[in-house]
Amino acid sequence: MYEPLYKTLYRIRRVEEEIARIYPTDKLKSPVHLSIGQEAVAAAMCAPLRREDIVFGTYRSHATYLAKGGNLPGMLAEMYGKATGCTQGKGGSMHLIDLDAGVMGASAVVGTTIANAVGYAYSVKLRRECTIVMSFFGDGASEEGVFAESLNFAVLKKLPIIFVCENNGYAIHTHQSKRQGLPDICAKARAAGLPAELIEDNDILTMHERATATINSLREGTASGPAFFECKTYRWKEHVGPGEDFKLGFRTKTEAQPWIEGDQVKRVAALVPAAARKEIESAVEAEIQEAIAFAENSPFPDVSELMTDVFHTVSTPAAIQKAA
Amino acid sequence: MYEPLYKTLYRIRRVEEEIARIYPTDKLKSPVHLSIGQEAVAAAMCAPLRREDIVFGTYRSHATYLAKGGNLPGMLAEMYGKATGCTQGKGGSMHLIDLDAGVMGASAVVGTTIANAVGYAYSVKLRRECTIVMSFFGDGASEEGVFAESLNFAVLKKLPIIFVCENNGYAIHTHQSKRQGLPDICAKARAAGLPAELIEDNDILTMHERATATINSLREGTASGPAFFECKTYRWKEHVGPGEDFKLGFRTKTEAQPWIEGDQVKRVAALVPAAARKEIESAVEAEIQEAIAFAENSPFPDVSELMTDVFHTVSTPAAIQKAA
Amino acid sequence: METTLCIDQYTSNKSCSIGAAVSSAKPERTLSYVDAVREATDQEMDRDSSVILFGLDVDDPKAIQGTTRGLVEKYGSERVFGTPLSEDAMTGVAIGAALAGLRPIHVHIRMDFLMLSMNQLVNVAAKSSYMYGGKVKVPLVVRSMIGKSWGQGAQHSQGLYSFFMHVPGIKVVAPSNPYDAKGCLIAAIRDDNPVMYVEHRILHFQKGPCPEKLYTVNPGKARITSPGEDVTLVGISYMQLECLRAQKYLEDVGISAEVIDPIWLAPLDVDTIAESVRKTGRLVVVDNGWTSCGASAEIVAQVTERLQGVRDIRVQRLGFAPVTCPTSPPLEAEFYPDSRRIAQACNDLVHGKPQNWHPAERPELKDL
Amino acid sequence: METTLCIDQYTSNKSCSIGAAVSSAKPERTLSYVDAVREATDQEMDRDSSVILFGLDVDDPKAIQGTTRGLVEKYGSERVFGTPLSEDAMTGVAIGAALAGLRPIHVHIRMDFLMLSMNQLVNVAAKSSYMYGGKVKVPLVVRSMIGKSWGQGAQHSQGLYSFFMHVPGIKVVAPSNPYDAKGCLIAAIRDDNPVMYVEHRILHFQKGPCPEKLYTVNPGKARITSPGEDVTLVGISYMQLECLRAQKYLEDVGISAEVIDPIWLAPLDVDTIAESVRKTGRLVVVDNGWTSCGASAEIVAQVTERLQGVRDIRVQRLGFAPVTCPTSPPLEAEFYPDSRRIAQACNDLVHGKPQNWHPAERPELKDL
Ligand SMILES: Cc1ncc(C[n+]2csc(CCOP(=O)(O)OP(=O)(O)O)c2C)c(N)n1
Ligand SMILES: Cc1ncc(C[n+]2csc(CCOP(=O)(O)OP(=O)(O)O)c2C)c(N)n1
Ligand SMILES: [Mg+2]
Ligand SMILES: [Mg+2]
Repeated sequence: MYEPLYKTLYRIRRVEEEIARIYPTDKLKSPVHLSIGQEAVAAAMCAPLRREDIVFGTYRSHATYLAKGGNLPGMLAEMYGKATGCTQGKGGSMHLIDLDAGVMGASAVVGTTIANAVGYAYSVKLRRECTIVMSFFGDGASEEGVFAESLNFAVLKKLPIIFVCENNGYAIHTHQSKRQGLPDICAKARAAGLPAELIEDNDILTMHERATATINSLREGTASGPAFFECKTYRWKEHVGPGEDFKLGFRTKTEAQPWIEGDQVKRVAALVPAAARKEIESAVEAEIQEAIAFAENSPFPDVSELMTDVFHTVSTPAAIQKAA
Repeated sequence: MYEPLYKTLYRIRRVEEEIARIYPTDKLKSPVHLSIGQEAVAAAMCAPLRREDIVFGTYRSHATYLAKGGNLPGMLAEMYGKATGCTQGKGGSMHLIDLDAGVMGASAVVGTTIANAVGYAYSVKLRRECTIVMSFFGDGASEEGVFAESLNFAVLKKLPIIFVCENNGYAIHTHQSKRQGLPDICAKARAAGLPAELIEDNDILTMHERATATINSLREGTASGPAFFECKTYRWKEHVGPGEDFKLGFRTKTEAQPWIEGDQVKRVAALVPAAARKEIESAVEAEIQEAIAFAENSPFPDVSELMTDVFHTVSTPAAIQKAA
Repeated sequence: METTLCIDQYTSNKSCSIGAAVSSAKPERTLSYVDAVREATDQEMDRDSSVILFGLDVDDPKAIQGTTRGLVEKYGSERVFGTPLSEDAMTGVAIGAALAGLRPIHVHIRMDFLMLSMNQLVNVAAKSSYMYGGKVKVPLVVRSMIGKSWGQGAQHSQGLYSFFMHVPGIKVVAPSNPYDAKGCLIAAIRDDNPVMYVEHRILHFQKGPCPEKLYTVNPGKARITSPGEDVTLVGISYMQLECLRAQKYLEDVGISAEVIDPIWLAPLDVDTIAESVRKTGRLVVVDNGWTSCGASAEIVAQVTERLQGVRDIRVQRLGFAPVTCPTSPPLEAEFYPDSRRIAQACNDLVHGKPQNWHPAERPELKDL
Repeated sequence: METTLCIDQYTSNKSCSIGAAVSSAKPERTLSYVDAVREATDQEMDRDSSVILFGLDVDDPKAIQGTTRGLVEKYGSERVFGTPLSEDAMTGVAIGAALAGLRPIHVHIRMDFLMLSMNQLVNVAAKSSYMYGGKVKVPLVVRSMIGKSWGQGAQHSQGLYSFFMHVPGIKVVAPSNPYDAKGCLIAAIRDDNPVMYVEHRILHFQKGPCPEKLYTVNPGKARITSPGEDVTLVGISYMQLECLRAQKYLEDVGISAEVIDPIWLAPLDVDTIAESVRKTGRLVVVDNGWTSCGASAEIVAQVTERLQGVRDIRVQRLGFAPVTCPTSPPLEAEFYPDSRRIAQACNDLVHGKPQNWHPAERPELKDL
């Protein structure tokens, strides 16, 4: 179990470190919202999911995308604005999607995908599919009205969805306590009627164990309806961009210290036998260098692409064949 | 104490009965959302308020408007679409306002005035005024995102506002249990950080006592910040219009029975000495007939009025005189 | 049941009346707009199990003016359901369900309430196909109703469809009769893109020919509802009715108006309108909304662009008065364009200067 | 401090440059757009204690590109504060505070996020004065920023001001230089009605003359920013800059363009634009948004209505491509109008047919 977790963690961390390294070269054509320091949440929560399960994310979705098995070359090529990107250079870094991996997309407007995930879960339930939907969002998103509205509907219809609040304590530079009268997101979930669990310390093993239990009970039908996790974590880098932001003075390096010491990548690394670790690491490094090369060598989209994809052609076979 | 309460209750009940009586004559030029059966909430909650205190209501605001001391001829003339109406025939029955009485208006879009009331309370606090703001809304309004957002901000800024949810169990024809996964509105208020009280039985005396206590502690400063009341009550008439709606089959007369038997108008009447009661009743009847006559004899607005009031003239003296 | 897809037979033949068009299809059947909407929904839900219907009060006794009557009984409460008062999230839910392959119809009893759904509609529904490089589609239909009169007032009377004409990625349709109500709704449900389907509560009570079979009135085709020579009269949504009445008034002064119903506002059939104006030299657009940055502005601008250098034309826009909708009857009457004022405007335009003609009301036109 | 109200001295004198206008006011001072916005806010908050400033992150280290820098320190956290992520309620809060007599400035780092505020803006702010019979006023300023380039993409790039031009009861202004940024913001703050104040992030870095004293650039007055004879070039928001550059390119082919900045989009100064087109006979409107039902449609429609029968004119609209904004550089470059493509369009219009002129880039115009 440690090995796959470590592979996910290491892969996310290294991909983002590479992105941070390349960023200043102006080769990346997108803003980047790094999740360095927060990888454990996505890694733990997505591990028990199957490929056909669905996740919805945010502009800070590199971790979610990769943890769910999203295609790396497509992700990097997208950041380079290339035609081979996961949205062919149309969406950029804030709208990563990989349908084959069950990554249903991400939004740059905070909170929007929470409702979209609930709608997807409604379809799953209506069609009696065994898919599980997972919605990732931040602490700030819980302040948007759509959060309360979405939770209420998910409970009302007992939908197979797990809400995961990645609480890194900040919305850009503003601490949760400056934004929330009662800074207790689980309390709001419970008031909506959800079972809610707070995981305080970014502990990947606890998160993994709790996620596994919840997902299993949903699969086995011993639980029906939504569940809620609030996972406290910490963003090491600035809100957007490759650097740090401690110099801005809104938070201190001291505050960050315990989180950095508790780095889950290091922790899980220590639990993996050296040989296996080496193997994982060199495989990941190779994959990353390949993906970067792919992105750099890919062409930009042709300008004719500007006008495509606004609309799909009227009525698909899919819709018609259902007739009679 | 019973006498003023009775006067308020009787006045509201009779005004709305008259509206229901006149409605079929086509003289009223507005939809009417009657609160017959729900008068006790507005009567009890507004009684401890002062004239300079502020209430915000909804399209179902006859009771709130009258309980806060709103001008009756202006209200009826408005429903007749007359130039002497409280908005000169521009707003109609769903946008009653009387600034002299601290009635700051009402909206036909569910939930909107909750945020407006919070904003007003922000101004009160910023200016160190002793005004108290009261926001009235229904159980359905609590499902709108703006409800959660507004409560959070009111708690965050410790605003002098009292939220009053008039829970009549229905949004038009749909029961609360069909709309709310966990039909507990107080729980949502508490999760936002508000002290919340549920008053189950439409008991005007309990409501009055609790409202008085809360308002006093706000005035005396022993409490700071918002408070929340969920007052269960019952709508006797159809959602909009003068008739009943039991024949529609979404609710039964049996369900209504206990509420009708517990009629607070009758109840408080019995607590008032016969002579005093007679006096109140005949005074109210006279006032109503006068107001109806006023409305009927008032002129319609001149068509030239169509183009006025879209904008106020740029920069008022008020704004300028504050200079230097 | 009949499931052959049949394309509106006569948007091609632009100048024939709906009656004529349908009479080809055996004994002509008359239906109300409400029943046409209901039947289209019913037939599509029956044909395609991925179609679901929801929105505030769709399953209540009033059944959205009757347009959803009986559907919860027939298709069950999983495919037909009322919702909490949560327009923002429910729009997001509709989009998510569409992403999963369902074809949701989300109903709003008032178009005004769509202002709560703007974020999901403008930032998500309209953009998903493009910003995901065509990887996903959002086959969503949003039905909303415009109110009028009886003190509806400021917040229950708006026709805000121009917002959706502004944003790429959304289609907009505003059928004005039962035939189009059914054909456009079927087309909207089968469309793989978000479609704003705009109804007008006064149109709900209109009756008209409407075939029982399934057929589509497809995006991007306007209809000449009454041919003429002197002036082109474009009437949107309910204003189409007032324009047809105005056309009758104009006959009294010997003016022949060509009345056009754009039906679909996005994509907009400028060809048909411009072709008509090229013939008549005069364009009057009557909208059921405000003119500033409205549908009438777009139509006037496009026709002007098309015909500049081709023919010198005269144009005029009519719409809501540039104020908030009042409730008092005399003010409200002045707020809306009506057939007689439309006729006057056309008459003045044709004569090139204000005429002193104020047609007396012809009550018989009410049933038009 | 200086508190005399001084009205923009030269919207009356339409053809003089801002430099000239300001030089009258002692040694000319240069300020960035960001600092102009900051100074206007500071001076008005100092002058009028009822002015408050809030919105997501207005009090954070980045201080909304610097436009709110230092204000929380100077006026305290009751008059200057960041908010929860709750655009809908916070807009309602702003309206409620305005009803109570405050003059809130509500800031949004992206105009796209205003879609969450539409219900309060369209259904409450715009309507309160009218639907309450003039009994209340809503002196509210909503500042929002349009993004561009560097992969901003679908949801961080929209200029949606035409929505607010459509709805009566709201004013809209989109200043394109530091002088107007300050004067319009002061006018907006002092206005007793809701004003949408639209900024463009690229304009934020523009420097230009800007007097230290308080002055207003009032609603309903456009400015001729560069006089000309052959074609009238109206540039909105950031596109004003591209139009001024296009005007230079056009000089190379001997075409004299009269460039106009509408400044205020509602109320719109059609007089100035129509007067110019009456002279030039040609109108090109370049918008920083989509054309369909956009500001450019309204301007073209109004000018056409004004000049029909007066002069036969030629019109053209340029704006965002009718697609969602892409992130890949080559696609994004194609998405926006730019000075050279604007110049080409004008050249073609003047010659009445497509010319084969593609001006080579003139880098020095960057600093224009
Ligand atoms: C509706 C909306 N409002 C504001 C913004 C600007 N914004 C971008 S990220 C962000 C902070 C979000 O915080 P959180 O939800 O905690 O996510 P995090 O960035 O911490 O992962 C804000 C306010 C936005 N993108 N969308
Ligand atoms: C935003 C919005 N959505 C829907 C409606 C239609 N509508 C009018 S009243 C109502 C029910 C409101 O119920 P509640 O808040 O409980 O108030 P009540 O009518 O019971 O007093 C609805 C859904 C509306 N006016 N506004
Ligand atoms: Mg956060
Ligand atoms: Mg209710």
